[in-house]
Amino acid sequence: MKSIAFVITTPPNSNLTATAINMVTTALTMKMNVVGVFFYQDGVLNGSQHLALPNDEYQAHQQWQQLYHKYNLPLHLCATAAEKRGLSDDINDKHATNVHQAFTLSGLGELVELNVKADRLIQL
Amino acid sequence: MSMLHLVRTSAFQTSDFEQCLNVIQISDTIVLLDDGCYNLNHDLWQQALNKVALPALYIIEAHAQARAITIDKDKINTLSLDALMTLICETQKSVTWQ
Amino acid sequence: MSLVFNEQEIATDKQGYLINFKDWHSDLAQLIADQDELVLTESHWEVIRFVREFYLTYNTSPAIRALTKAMKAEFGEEKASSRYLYRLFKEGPAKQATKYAGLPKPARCI
Amino acid sequence: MSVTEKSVAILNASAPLSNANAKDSLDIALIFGSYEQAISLYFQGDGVYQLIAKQHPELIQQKDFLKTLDALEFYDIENIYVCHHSLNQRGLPSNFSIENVQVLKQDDFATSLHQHQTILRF
Repeated sequence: MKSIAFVITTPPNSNLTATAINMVTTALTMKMNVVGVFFYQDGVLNGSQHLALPNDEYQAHQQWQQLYHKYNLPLHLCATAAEKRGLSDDINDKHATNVHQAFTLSGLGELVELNVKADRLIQL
Repeated sequence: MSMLHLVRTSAFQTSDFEQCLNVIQISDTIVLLDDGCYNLNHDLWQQALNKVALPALYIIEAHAQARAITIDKDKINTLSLDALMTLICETQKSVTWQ
Repeated sequence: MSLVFNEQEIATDKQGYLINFKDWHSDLAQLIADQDELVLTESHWEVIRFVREFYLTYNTSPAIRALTKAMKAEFGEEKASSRYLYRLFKEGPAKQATKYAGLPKPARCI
Repeated sequence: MSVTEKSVAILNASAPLSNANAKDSLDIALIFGSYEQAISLYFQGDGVYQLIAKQHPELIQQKDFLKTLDALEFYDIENIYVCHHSLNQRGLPSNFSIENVQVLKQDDFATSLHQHQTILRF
């Protein structure tokens, strides 16, 4: 079975993100080896702790969080892209953290690693 | 080396699909998903049919249905997400047009 | 946050990097290094001048591998290893040398 | 083919100034270069505008990251390809802000792109 990594560049309120979540979920359900998801550009907004969508709309961020809990799926936010968009995981100041704990701030080097580890890198 | 083209935008709005067709090779595969589904009814679709064989042209069924796009079996095949993930694994590489 | 230099106040961010790289002066480098209790030697200066020149030319600070590659052309093999650079700048040459050179903090990614 | 030989292509399709695609793509190119990964850059569509000389991003409050393209050699990024068809469409000549750029006819551009295992497009 091939291993797969994903790069996500769309924000939680885009329907393209719903497609991406469905593809990642499908891969996991099919027991494919998903080595990680790297969020870049507006994709990092999926990791915000403070997202609040109306109850009758698609809860993209909750879907990611569930994938993390259910499958231990590594979710990496590009640190620079995150900081540019007001997201921080300041370890010295717990109150300053606004990244959900399912996500990790990582350097772009993590994307290089994922590309090396995975047989397929899919950009969505 | 066969390539999978994931087309996610409408050619009525961007030139992504046109650029895709400019680099496509005969052994490649095209999948229309998201707004890319609208390309089925774009003039450029004829080019896609000329450049690769019909068995290598796909549309995500749910994405087409969601947009009330009628699927003409002479122009394209339908695909589920399960089948898409299998296709991704079977094809050596992919490029996303979005 | 700020530094006082020649009776002028120079704005820095909370980690001590200059807000405006044009505010930099070569006498300012040691003042910034004082905060890390580091005395700059000629070896440090070679790197500091180098990263500043790199930034002025390319509008970006060099990542460590690019730095060693470019240093090799200028100073030869023995000064072009990351081990040599880390010995000079213990917190990381990219992070530290750019700070003393008055450049923006390199992106955390790089 | 072993994983270490996996080569990466970055397909640049966006004009440089109005959105961050070009800059974000360059950051990725530099990091793959830093990690000594085999990487090639392709410019197609509006992406070809990234290579035009004498642009002045600072006039519109944009950092001149185009100068950074000159540093690609320090990151061992030497394979840079431009789509001839895209240049033609835009009435652009084949001279660029950086050296080492190869202009490829559509078919050669396609063949070259197909040689990589990972393709990212911005």
